[in-house]
Amino acid sequence: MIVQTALLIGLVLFSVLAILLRDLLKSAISLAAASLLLGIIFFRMNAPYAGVFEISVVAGLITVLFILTIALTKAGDEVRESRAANWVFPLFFIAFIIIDALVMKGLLRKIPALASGAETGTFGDVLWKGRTFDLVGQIAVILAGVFAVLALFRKRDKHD
Amino acid sequence: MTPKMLLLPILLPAVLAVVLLIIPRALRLLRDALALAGAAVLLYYGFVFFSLKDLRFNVPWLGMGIDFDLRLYHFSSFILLALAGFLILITLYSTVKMKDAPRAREFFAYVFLTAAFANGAALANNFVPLVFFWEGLLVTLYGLVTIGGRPTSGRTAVKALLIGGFCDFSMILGIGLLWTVSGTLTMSQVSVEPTGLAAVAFVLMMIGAAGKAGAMPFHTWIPDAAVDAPVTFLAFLPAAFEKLLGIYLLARISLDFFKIRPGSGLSVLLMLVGAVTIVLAVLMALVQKDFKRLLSYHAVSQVGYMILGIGTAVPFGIAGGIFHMINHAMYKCGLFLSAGSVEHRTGTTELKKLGGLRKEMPLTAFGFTVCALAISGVWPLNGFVSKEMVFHGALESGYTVFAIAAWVGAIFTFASFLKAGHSVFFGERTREVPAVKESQAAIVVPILVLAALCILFGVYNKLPLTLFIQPILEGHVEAGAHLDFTSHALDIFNPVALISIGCLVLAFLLHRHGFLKSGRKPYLASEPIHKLPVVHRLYDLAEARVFDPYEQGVKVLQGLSLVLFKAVDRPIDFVYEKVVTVAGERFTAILKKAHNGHYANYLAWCLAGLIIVAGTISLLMK
Amino acid sequence: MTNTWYFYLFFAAALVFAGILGLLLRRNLIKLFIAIEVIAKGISLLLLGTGFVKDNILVAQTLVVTFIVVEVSLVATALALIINIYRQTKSLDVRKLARLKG
Amino acid sequence: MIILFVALPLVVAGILPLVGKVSRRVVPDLLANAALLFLLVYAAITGRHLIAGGPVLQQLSWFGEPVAIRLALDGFSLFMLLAIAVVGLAACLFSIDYMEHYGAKANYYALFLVMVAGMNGLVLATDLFSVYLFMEVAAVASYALVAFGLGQDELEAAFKYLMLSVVATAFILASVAVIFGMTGSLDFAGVAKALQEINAGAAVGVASAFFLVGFGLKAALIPFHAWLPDAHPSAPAPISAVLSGLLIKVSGIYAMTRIFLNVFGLTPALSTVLMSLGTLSMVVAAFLALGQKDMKRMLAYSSISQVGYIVLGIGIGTPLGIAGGLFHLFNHALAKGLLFLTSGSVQQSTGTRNLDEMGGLAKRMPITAATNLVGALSIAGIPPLNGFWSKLIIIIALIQAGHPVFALIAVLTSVLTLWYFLLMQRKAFFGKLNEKWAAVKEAPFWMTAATVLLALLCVGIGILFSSTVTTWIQPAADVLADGVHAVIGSWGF
Repeated sequence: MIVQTALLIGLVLFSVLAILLRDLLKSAISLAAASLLLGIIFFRMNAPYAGVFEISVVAGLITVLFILTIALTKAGDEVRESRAANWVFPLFFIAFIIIDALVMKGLLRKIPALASGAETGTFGDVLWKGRTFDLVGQIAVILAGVFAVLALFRKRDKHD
Repeated sequence: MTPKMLLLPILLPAVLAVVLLIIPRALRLLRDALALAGAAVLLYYGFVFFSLKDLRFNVPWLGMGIDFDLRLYHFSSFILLALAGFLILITLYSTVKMKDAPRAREFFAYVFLTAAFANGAALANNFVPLVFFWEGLLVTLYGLVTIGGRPTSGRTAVKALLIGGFCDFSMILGIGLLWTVSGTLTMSQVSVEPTGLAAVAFVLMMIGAAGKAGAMPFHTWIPDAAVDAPVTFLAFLPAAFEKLLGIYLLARISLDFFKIRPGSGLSVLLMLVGAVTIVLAVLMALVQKDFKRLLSYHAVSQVGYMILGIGTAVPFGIAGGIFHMINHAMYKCGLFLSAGSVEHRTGTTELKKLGGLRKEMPLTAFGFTVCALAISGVWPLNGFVSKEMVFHGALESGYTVFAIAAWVGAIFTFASFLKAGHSVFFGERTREVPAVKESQAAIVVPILVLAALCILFGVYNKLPLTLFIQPILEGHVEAGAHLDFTSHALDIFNPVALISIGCLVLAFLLHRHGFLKSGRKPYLASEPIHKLPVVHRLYDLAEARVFDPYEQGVKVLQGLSLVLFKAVDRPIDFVYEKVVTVAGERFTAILKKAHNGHYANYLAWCLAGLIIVAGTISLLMK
Repeated sequence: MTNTWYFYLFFAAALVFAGILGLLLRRNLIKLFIAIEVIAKGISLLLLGTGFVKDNILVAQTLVVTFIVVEVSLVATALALIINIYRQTKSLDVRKLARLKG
Repeated sequence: MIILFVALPLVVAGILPLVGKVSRRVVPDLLANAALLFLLVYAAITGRHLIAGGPVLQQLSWFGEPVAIRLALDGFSLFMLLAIAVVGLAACLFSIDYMEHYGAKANYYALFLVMVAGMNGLVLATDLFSVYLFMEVAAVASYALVAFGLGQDELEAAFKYLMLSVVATAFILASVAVIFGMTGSLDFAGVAKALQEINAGAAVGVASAFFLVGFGLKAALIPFHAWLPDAHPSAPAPISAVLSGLLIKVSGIYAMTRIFLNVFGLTPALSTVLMSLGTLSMVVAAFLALGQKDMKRMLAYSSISQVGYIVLGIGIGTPLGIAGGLFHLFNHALAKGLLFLTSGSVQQSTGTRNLDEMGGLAKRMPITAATNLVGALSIAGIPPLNGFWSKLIIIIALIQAGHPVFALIAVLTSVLTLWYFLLMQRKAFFGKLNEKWAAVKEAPFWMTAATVLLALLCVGIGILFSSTVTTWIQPAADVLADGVHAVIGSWGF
């Protein structure tokens, strides 16, 4: 439990860092670090597939995409971030953490929930026998993404 | 005769409208022949239906009590017959008058579509079909006004549509309330006491009906349309069809749906609307210098008599109001048509430019004279009879003040028609207009037919009163009550009639006085009346109210008269055109400024929305 | 067992809130999207944490995997948009993206 | 085979880019339109037989072995499928001519079909997570389609749309996770049953609030609407038509209605919040529309306003109110689709969307002007067009349910609606012909054909509205009016 808590705190810290850091590259890398931690958390929760996906796809592929974008847009001048963010962010964030903690403590045992029976079978069984429709959705969303990227990077031969 | 035949008065003109729209310009004769034949068939069936009197066609439509329900009974058959009669006259007239109009095809199509909707509205026995047909009339109204083709026609059409739309929506709201009160949508089953919510429903529905008939304050588009729309349209919709339908519905509202008692608050409200409409509109009419605009204000003013008559809630007054409705449709239609005839030959309707046309256009002049005398209430024409009945009714209701208002209206009505007739047909021939001929038969015949009807209905008033009016009121009065309206309708030797005749004499003297004072210029005859000590303020503001927006060179009134002016007629228009617009624009400008294009701003709205929604839900759940 | 649900809920809420604050305060387009990614992390933690404490880990796992696939699609589309915007305006400032208003 | 509604557009979308290499125009045109036409025929003809005996829950099998694709078809979803197919087909026909100058037609159609597949999938889905997933499918495709012109405005609009939308879906998914944690299941029937067993007022309240924000943003209810007036005008005209006509309704209103009415059950609190939000959107957006100079932006604000009507109608929760809301949804899909298409015709012919620059176009583009008038009058609620009936039903329902104030506001707003549409019609089509447009010609064949198709439907449904209501709307409304029991009871759990 302590390890899990430490990992979660690390996840939040790296995520906050990713938002707060000025340099884009550094914040992309700290986002990747956060993903890595999340992947480890998933492993520890007996969710190896989700962990693998999180580490390989999110920490890997998405970070690469971010870095690629940062490289492609590097020539532009730096965006002047507002200075207010530097103190507004921690202030509000800490305030929210406190509220969050109080609410969660207050909510304890207030929400009724049905006890669920333990699951049987493997990840594969659940995926194929339980949630096949999601696979159709996944195919569709991948198609959508591919076509979107193709459309956005097409040669604009006739328009404009 | 199967109940299905009731669909004929609706379907035939609707189909004919489409056919007329399709027939190309080159086949004009075929179009005219078809239109006349269609109107003739409708008239024939009008008589057939009138003799039948009792027919019901009912098919389930939407469930929940919303049926497609048509009912023919004495009142609706009377309206149906009248509509058909006017339709054929207007059609005949239009074959000549609208011959060269650029959008003649559309005009004919709209006319027949209007007839279809109007017949449907008269026959409907369920509120939902009624609203359907009623709203359809709005569309054709819009189309007909735009046919005028003048630069301002579009604007006037939108104005008519907005005002009409407002009235109709308030009627729908009223119907909704009435439905909740009575629990049924079938018109023949509704009968409630006008208290509480039902009173609100009554007022809302009254707005719808009176608005369709063109009562104040929903009239401002009619004088505008007099300038912007073809004169045939004026004779067709504001003079005939809309009056018939509006007053028909108003009569049904106050007779059938709600039990209005004499002397009750709602009755006084109706009488007040009627009296105000009579006096204010006739004042506007008196100072007009354009023939069509003058007539159009009378079209508003005369509605006042009908509403006043129905508002008295005594049988005699109601009968007078309904009788006035049919009389008014006849003579006002005739007047508009004769104005159109003059316009047709001389190309103008400005009183100043016209004069002495009686020699060149004797038939038109004759028709006009009869109709003008009828509208002024001269013995023994029909206007005299129905106005007498309204006077009697108003006196019987105990509110003498409304009778006095009606008499005041009668004075000025006659004065303004003396002025109009004197300016156009009598007096000296002006040089602005070259020599002209009498109009073609197709134009003159409808005018003469209407004039003849005016005489007929006046002299033999027993005929319409017993045939048309009496059956409507049967069953609405206590058993055994006096239902003979013919007894003293033509009797000039009773105090009421003597007062009326006194009014006419007064009007004549006023006209003569003004005529002489203005240097024998009849179109200026109404001017000296301004100087009358009692009403001259009112006249000043009336004059300014009319001329200010449309003609230049009128002095701006100041002080009190300005305030009064602002409290009368244009301000109502102002509310429609300016206050709503400006307030709306301000509000819109603020809202537009809020949409400044910044992402963080938009996201903040969403989050604020989340907090409010979550807060509201948790609050409401407790 | 249910107590730990709130434990995960707490961290997930913290992540989502951090992301939203970032969205409100940051101006660089890429930074904004990183904030979106932080929100996405919070959501996947919430999904899996819920499944874990409720003994529905396998279902939760499939949901998270699907969610990650969706995320990849979204990231690709969004970054393609950002690159296109940069090519047109030579800027990554979200405040300059305010031509459409009113 | 209900799965065809999702699978067919996906398969066609998948092969389109390959075909596009061979034939750049004709074959993609044919394939895409044929696919949509098939869906329309399938929905209109076969659909009714499928649900003749009540809602169907179809379990697919793969080589004889059952796989876990469960699709549910009932009155409500069939109704939505029909609406999607009709408006989708019209927009697709319109694209044949309109999308010529954008290039990359095959790619465009592929995105279009993926969006249709996403919407169909959402409509047929039986569990909360699938709703989210297919919402994202349609959304990702729509981001790219909004930006399809690749101009600066298009990109800006698409970016803001994406960023707001992602936040919305995050809230939806968070809510799904909480519900999952409470009930241990995700499908509608299971959740509905479990929620009835446990007493979880507060938590469901919070979940509803999250859903409301998420779906409200998708449906562009005020104050979650700010992306719509940017995104819808920027998209190519047929896409605007689909976005305004369908996407906001499917991923916003359909999902919201299904979950609130069939899964959570409409509590009085929710009903009040829905009606208030609907009224707010209706009024505020009508004023905003009044102040617009850009034709498409005016239409976009009008969409928000009309969505307000729909939500107001459904929020009443009475059978009549729901029927009115759904009928208005259908009518608005037709009419607003039509209006966006005609605005596309105008834009293509004149090159401008600014109403002040137009004028008198009716003389040059009579068919476009006439169809535009039909659409405008239909939405403004002029009889005998379809929009009149649905508004009338909503107003009657409001009065019946004892909300006369809401009814009054709805009536007044419809006057406002008429006002801005007449303003648009007058500025664009009536009046004197601006000399600039002396050489303008009527839009090409397929563009006019698509608008005429929708205009005829508007008129036809207006006249035959009673049969439309009884065959299509009433079954849909019945499902919703039955509330939670419809899902638990008849889907066989």
